[in-house]
Amino acid sequence: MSLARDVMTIAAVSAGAFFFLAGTVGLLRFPDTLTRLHALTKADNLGLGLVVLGLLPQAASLRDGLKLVGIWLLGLLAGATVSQLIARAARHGQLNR
Amino acid sequence: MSIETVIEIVLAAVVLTLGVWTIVVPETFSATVGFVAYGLLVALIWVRLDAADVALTEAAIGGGLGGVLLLGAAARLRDADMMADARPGKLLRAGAAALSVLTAAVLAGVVLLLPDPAPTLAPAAVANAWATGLSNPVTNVLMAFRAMDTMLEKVVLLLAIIGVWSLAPDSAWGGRPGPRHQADPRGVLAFLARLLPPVGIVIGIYILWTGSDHPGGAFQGGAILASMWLLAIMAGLADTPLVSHRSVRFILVAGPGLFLLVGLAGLLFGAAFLSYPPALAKPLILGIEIAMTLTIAATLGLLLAGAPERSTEP
Amino acid sequence: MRGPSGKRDAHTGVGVGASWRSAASRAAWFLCLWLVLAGASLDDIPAATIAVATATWTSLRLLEPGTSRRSPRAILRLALLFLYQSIVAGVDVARRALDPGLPLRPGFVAYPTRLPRGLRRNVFATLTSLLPGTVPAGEEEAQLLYHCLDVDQPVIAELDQEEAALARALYND
Amino acid sequence: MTEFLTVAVGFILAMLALGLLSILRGPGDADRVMATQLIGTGGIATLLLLGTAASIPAAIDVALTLALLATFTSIAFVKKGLSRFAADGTASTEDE
Repeated sequence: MSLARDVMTIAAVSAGAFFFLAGTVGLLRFPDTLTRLHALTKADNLGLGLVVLGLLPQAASLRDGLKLVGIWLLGLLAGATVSQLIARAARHGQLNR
Repeated sequence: MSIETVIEIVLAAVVLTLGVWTIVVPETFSATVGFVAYGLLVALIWVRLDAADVALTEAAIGGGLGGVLLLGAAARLRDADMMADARPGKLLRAGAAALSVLTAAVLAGVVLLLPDPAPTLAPAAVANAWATGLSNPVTNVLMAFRAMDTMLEKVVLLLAIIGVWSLAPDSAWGGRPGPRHQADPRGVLAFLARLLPPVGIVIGIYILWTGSDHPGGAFQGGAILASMWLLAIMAGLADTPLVSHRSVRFILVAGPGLFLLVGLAGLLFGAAFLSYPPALAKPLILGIEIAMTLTIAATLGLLLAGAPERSTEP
Repeated sequence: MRGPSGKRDAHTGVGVGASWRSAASRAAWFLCLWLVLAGASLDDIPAATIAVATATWTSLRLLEPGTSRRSPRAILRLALLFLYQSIVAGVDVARRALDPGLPLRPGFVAYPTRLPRGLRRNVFATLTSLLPGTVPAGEEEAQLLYHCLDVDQPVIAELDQEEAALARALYND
Repeated sequence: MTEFLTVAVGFILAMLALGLLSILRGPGDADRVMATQLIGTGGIATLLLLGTAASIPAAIDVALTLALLATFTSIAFVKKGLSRFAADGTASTEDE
């Protein structure tokens, strides 16, 4: 049982790390502010979600697991609203001197 | 070299690079964002050093209020930058650099000269935890063993708010701090400000409550509550209160006031100023912490809102 | 996204009864949040009560109870749909970022939405910011402006589909 | 398992550092503000992994606080902080 849980952790956390890598590559390669915003919010949020998923089998209790999921939900809400706020600011360009 | 050491080196290198970048970059705004990012990374270092209480404070202050305060200051400075034409003279800059290098050198020297193992009172603090019935040693030190310092810190917060208010023009004295924020009530910001504060209130009270046995406490909880209040203010959903209002002033003095009263009671009925009777230690400390959380939340929020700007008459 | 997404009875009427019911359902959500954070302990009752009461009061002040009917099954379907979409979105960005050719055709797309300005449109914009290749970048009268990584994708059709799913789940009035 | 999680922490930290370098370069303020969002998600992931790897349960609470406050710097950016310049409605992009 413990082996199965460890395998799941390794698989999901590795996948999460891959999306953090992809997000960073996107930040380095994408041409302008708005496209970089896509790389940041989408890839990193998926990365965080997969890290949380990978840590769930290692959580000491159901409560700890739910707490992890809650943190991910807060992170998703933050990512979704921040991307809208920054996208507006970047589109207006007035803050983009 | 173990993996842990490698990670510590990577973390230290990132934080140092960011620190140097923050100093070197010429633009105020970039330096400010760099500094906020730096603060968040320092929270990671505190966790790595097993100082979760400090990490929580860094995250609560650096992530929320600190960023708002510094970016606001940077926005004001940028408007001032356009008017100011003179850079500071060569002599002044050389002097500042020399002083900074000297300070850094003295600090580095002191760190290198520390005795090994460093003198510590930590075992004593842990051994005496029975006296209060709280199992978080940091809370014990703050609220019992060094209670005088903590009480005076809260008085300092009170003095700070008096200082900020005294900058108000006579016409606005007793009025509302800061501008009335206007944001689209149907925009994204207002949307977030409707969803997040209730969740933040539960989390803030949890951080306060868990502080007696786990990392957390009045300051971190208060900072989270203040952030939520500011979010509603920035989204235009709430207004800052009249500073002349009796209940506002009551909340501002509630924390240090209750602390002082309990301290005086200790002097009258107990062994010394701020000595808690062992049977009542835990409820007394919790009571003070709750009053302090309210005071800290109100004080931090009002400090960020600034001096009263709008008079009592509309 | 905890508070207002409380499950509600399908036959909720408008008026006092509705606002009590909505207060109760929100309080239940905040209580769940507290239990997840602090665990269930008898010593915590005073703190939990204050936390839940304050949070519910604030939540009712900031966000008035809605009147539309909600269908739990459609909400579940919506949640799964967006979970799936956010995975696709992450994979999509990763593919474009790691492709040596950097296949991007960035640009703006205006989507005419039927949702009224305000909370409903906010919820829609926030959910669709998790979709592949789109970030809401502003709104004009009856249009939401999306920035897209690839304007050749059928963005409008997808958004239309999401809007229908959202309306079925939450705004079925 | 601990070793694997520690390696993952190191890897995500390295990605975080690279991302920071590229964003803080700019060119615009909007790019730079994204740095705090990057540290938000990356930092939360690091904290959660670190908390499990080194068994520091309080790391979860630190991550929770970071997640709750992750939006603040960006809000301060669009509102230009609490400065009076945002209040006249011309400077803030939220007022459309």
